[in-house]
Amino acid sequence: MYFETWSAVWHMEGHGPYVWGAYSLTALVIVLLVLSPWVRARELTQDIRNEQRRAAAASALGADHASET
Amino acid sequence: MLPELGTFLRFQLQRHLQLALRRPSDVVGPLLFFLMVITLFPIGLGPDPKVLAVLSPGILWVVALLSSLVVSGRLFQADFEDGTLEQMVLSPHPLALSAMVEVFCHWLLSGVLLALVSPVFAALLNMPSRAIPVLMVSLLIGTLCLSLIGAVGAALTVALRRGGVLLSLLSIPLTVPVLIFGAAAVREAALGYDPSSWLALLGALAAGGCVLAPLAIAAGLRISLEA
Amino acid sequence: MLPELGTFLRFQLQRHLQLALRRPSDVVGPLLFFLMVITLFPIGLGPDPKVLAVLSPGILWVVALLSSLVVSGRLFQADFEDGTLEQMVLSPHPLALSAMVEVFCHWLLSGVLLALVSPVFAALLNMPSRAIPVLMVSLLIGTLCLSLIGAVGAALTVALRRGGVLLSLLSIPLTVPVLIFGAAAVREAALGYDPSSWLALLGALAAGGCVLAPLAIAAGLRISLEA
Amino acid sequence: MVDDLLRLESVDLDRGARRLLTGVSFQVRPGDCWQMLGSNGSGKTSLMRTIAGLTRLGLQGQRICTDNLLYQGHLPGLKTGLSCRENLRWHASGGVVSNVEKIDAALAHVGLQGYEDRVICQLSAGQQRRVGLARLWLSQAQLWLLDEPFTAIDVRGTALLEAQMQRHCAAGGAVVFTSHQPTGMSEIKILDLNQYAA
Amino acid sequence: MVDDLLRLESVDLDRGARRLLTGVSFQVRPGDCWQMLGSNGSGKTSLMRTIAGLTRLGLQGQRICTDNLLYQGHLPGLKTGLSCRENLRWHASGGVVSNVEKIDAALAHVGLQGYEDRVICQLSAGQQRRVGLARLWLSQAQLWLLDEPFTAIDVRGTALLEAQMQRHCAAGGAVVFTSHQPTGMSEIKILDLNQYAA
Amino acid sequence: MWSIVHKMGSPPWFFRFANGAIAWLLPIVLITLVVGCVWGLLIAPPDYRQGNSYRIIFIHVPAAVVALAGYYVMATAGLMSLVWKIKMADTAMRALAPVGAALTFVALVTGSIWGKPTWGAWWVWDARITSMLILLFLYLGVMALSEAFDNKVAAAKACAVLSLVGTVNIPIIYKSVDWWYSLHQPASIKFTGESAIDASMLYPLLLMIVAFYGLFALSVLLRMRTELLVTHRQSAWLRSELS
Ligand code: HEM
Ligand SMILES: Nc1ncnc2c1ncn2[C@@H]1O[C@H](COP(=O)(O)OP(=O)(O)OP(=O)(O)O)[C@@H](O)[C@H]1O
Ligand SMILES: Nc1ncnc2c1ncn2[C@@H]1O[C@H](COP(=O)(O)OP(=O)(O)OP(=O)(O)O)[C@@H](O)[C@H]1O
Ligand SMILES: [Mg+2]
Ligand SMILES: [Mg+2]
Repeated sequence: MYFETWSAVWHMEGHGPYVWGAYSLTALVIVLLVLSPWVRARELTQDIRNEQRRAAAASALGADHASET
Repeated sequence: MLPELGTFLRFQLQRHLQLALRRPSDVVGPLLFFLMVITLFPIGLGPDPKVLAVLSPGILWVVALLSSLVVSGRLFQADFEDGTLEQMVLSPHPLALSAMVEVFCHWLLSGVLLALVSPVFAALLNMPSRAIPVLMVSLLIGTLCLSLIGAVGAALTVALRRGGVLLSLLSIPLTVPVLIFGAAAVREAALGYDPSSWLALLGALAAGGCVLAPLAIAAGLRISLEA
Repeated sequence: MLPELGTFLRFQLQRHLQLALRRPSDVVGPLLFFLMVITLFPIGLGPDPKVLAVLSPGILWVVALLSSLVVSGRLFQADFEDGTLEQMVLSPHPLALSAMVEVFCHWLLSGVLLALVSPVFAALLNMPSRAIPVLMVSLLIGTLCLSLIGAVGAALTVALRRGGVLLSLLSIPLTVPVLIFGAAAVREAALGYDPSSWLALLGALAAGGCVLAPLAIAAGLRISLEA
Repeated sequence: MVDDLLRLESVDLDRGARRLLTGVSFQVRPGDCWQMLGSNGSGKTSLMRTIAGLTRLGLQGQRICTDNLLYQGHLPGLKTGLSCRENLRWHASGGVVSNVEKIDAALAHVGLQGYEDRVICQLSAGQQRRVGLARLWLSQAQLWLLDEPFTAIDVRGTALLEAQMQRHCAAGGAVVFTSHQPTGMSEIKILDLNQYAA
Repeated sequence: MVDDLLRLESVDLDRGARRLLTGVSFQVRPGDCWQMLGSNGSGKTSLMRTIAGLTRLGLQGQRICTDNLLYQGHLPGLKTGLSCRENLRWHASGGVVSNVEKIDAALAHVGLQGYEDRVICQLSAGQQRRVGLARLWLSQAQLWLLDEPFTAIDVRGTALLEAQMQRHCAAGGAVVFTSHQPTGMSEIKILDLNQYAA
Repeated sequence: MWSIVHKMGSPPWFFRFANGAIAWLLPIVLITLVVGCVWGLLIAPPDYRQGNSYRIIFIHVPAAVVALAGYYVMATAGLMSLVWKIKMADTAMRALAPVGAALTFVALVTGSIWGKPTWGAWWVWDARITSMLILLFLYLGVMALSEAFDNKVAAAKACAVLSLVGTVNIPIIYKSVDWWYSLHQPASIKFTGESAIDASMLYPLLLMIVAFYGLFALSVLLRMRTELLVTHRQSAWLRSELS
């Protein structure tokens, strides 16, 4: 490791805010880029599975029961 | 007499904003457009920050004028072509009012938006930061004047196929004072002088316009329909 | 195979010119607009002739670009709305050709006209007279490129309800090289250097555009009709 | 005596230097349903727009007309980018109605149930005309001026419209409409403009 | 054997996710005159535009169609700022005819003699439609696709158009048209799209 | 070769492929990103002229490189969708534009943050920077166009045409911006152009470039998979795939 102390890592000889600002912004974009489709896909899969389960339950219980729900 | 006038105006406003803002990109679009047009100037004029700083009041005002006039020229075109104008004339509410709602929406979506984001553009062009509040105020008032002038021209020309030249000849000179006052206010502020007299002149123009333009617009629309 | 192609193209050309010349405001309007915007710069920058002379190539080119884009955005709008586009697609003649006639007319009435009157604007901005022929040539070639680019954007957005802003978003980035080459040619000429390499680049752009743009325009128009 | 909603007395109508109609006289009383006939270009639209006060063509003679009217002409008066409901809401706000239920009911009357949120440009030609005509179920106007209301409307739709027009007349309103087709309405009064051609 | 000008074999038509029509089959031979029927929004215009190749809606099944066709839809295809003659000249140049006499003759056929130099926007609604339909007297196309050709046309004009359509069929052409009104033409074949609604 | 292309064009096959690829890519990307960042931020020595602010290079350059490459990938997808009518290419194009735009945005923002300590200004109109801004506009244009159409098929075709036109123009745009004001106007600011970059900095940079390519592929695949879930919601293969 190049730096002696953690505060030096933070400070980076005065360039700390720039470097850490740039890295954190990038991290934010990366997280959004990966997370947003991930979450959406999970919601969708969950949705489709639920629908399937409902359909399966309905067919298992018989048509007249399903029509009540 | 017309208890439902408020409802009518609210729906009129809502309808115009809905029409303009169907999608989120409709709000971002005009801002991106301004950004792109601003980008063209350094590309055309060269990247020297000092030159850009001097030019920035003029550049920002040209862009404001361009976007305002280009859009307001066709302000009533769609209404004329699809028959909405007929219905506006026949409605029990005063034509001047419903037309003004349209002008107001146009101003909200072009002028006010531009004024609000203008600090970003000012920074891109290295404009001194002390001029930025003045820039915003001058754009806010000035674009209202431009919208009113453009609307008068649009109302008179909406049904015309010939003679449009005459009317653009008439309405273009009307916009020149707006540009002179607006750019001068920002330039003065950038140089550290007091811009308030220029702003006052702009304000007077806007106030006069708000009183007189509705009458001219309504008259123009009626004439256009009867042609 | 299509012996009447020549006749068709002639009528197509004639029709467009007639249509445009019926409404002289469409022809004179952009020029007037151009003039107004040009006169704004001395107002915005202060009338120092030396500053203006240095900046004039950039100013003229940026304004030319904007006015060309503004007009070309509605290139196919009327045809789409009144059903002419349908008939163009169904006609035995290639769509790319008949659309190109339209682009060509647009260029004749906006670009060529602008190039012809540009010496007046150059004089207003104190541009050195040795640069004026180069200005005219560069505008002549450059506006053809701009019309082609604008037409591609117009073809893609013609069926969209709020095509106006979108069109600029699509086409402005593509016009950057034209602006750079055009402004550079005039600037070089104003400084007394040889602008021919820049003009050659512009010419190459125009030639490439004339070959490729028709395909993109025809594809865009078909897509728009199907939407 | 009931007041006339509309009265023309030996009216002449000019378009520029050309005289279109001479000596037209007719009066519309509450309960009347008038069909204007006339070949293409005979001046039906011109006369109707003049009655509505939209155009001030060279008109000689006396014209008295109520202000409380609804005009639906060749142009739809609809924003193609807005939905059916949004369009009608604006039209209705000119009158009194503005709550969504009445608007949806009007759309259902013209057979557009389920289309309330569809934007106009995604409707067929006849469906677009129907949206405009849904105003007949919303309007409080006494005199309706309808220029070719049956254009692009199918057989069932035509019957619906005719029934609504007759209901309006029965309720003390009046209708003046143009159509080239004979209609299935009873007690209709005919104004043949070809008679008055100049 | 005479070749079919148009043949659809169990065609399905979709608009986006929505199926409009299923299993449409019909063939148009030279001499045929087909009237498409169907309530508003049943898919007449969509089918006709797909036949003409203007839209590529989700179409399953076989479609064979001649290239030599004339399509006149809901939109007029006229420039309102140009005169009748100028407009038709451009349309005709797509085919072969381009001399002024033939164009003036076509305008006379649709009852617009004397209006040749009038700009379109100064014509009545029906007169404007007539200018568009004057193409029927100029076209060399074998298959005519006409979407509601009788809109805004008066009784005499309708008879004129029907006669021209029958003349075209007798000469070995074919016509497919839509109309909500029954026509006075003999030997007409009916395609009722309501049957094929999905 | 053709069979592979056609297999990739089939949604069920692609869905399975995307699932597998995402499962592999996610850990790889995470590890390379973390290792690269730690190496670049903590281990690598500072630049002798710029000091520690140069550490931004480890995200700035990879983002810029991948953003540029992304446009060509998008145009290739456009070509495939227009010429060979491959359905998945449509989906790919709509997924590529936002990812490319995000990376371009990262390159722009990190660059302008880097500019403040180095040049003393957030923004200068340098050739590289200007052309990157134009690239952002191109991406945003494709995104806006695809959003503006109601009809998804037409949207994909329109975007394909636009991105092909854009590809023809990209080299021209880059060349022209490079020549911009280069002849007689002294360019006020130049990049430190020397490629003789020390190995201690080069290795983490290369690692980060790999990581960003992986990230690009990962987020595009994620978006395409989500799109498939939306568009093929009713289809039998998707239901059997999920159960
Ligand atoms: C908004 C500002 C900036 C933008 C848009 C930008 C954009 C770019 C681009 C497009 C590249 C090319 C990547 C490639 O080779 O494919 C790049 C590389 C690079 N940039 Fe930036 N940059 C910006 C600011 C800076 C600053 C302030 C510095 C440092 C002083 C810098 C240093 C570098 C270096 C060292 C490279 C890699 C060397 C090379 O390939 O030539 N950049 N940048
Ligand atoms: N652009 C569009 N986008 C989406 N749906 C549409 C579009 N145009 C029409 N539709 C729908 O497709 C269906 C068929 O429309 P089409 O225009 O083919 O009907 P049509 O039979 O011609 O009706 P009409 O008699 O009213 O002319 C309608 O239900 C309509 O709502
Ligand atoms: N804007 C105009 N300028 C000049 N003349 C016009 C204009 N509009 C219509 N005309 C002429 O006035 C006459 C009457 O037109 P009008 O539109 O009133 O006819 P109409 O009876 O409604 O016909 P249609 O059945 O075709 O709708 C026509 O001969 C037409 O040519
Ligand atoms: Mg009429
Ligand atoms: Mg139809």
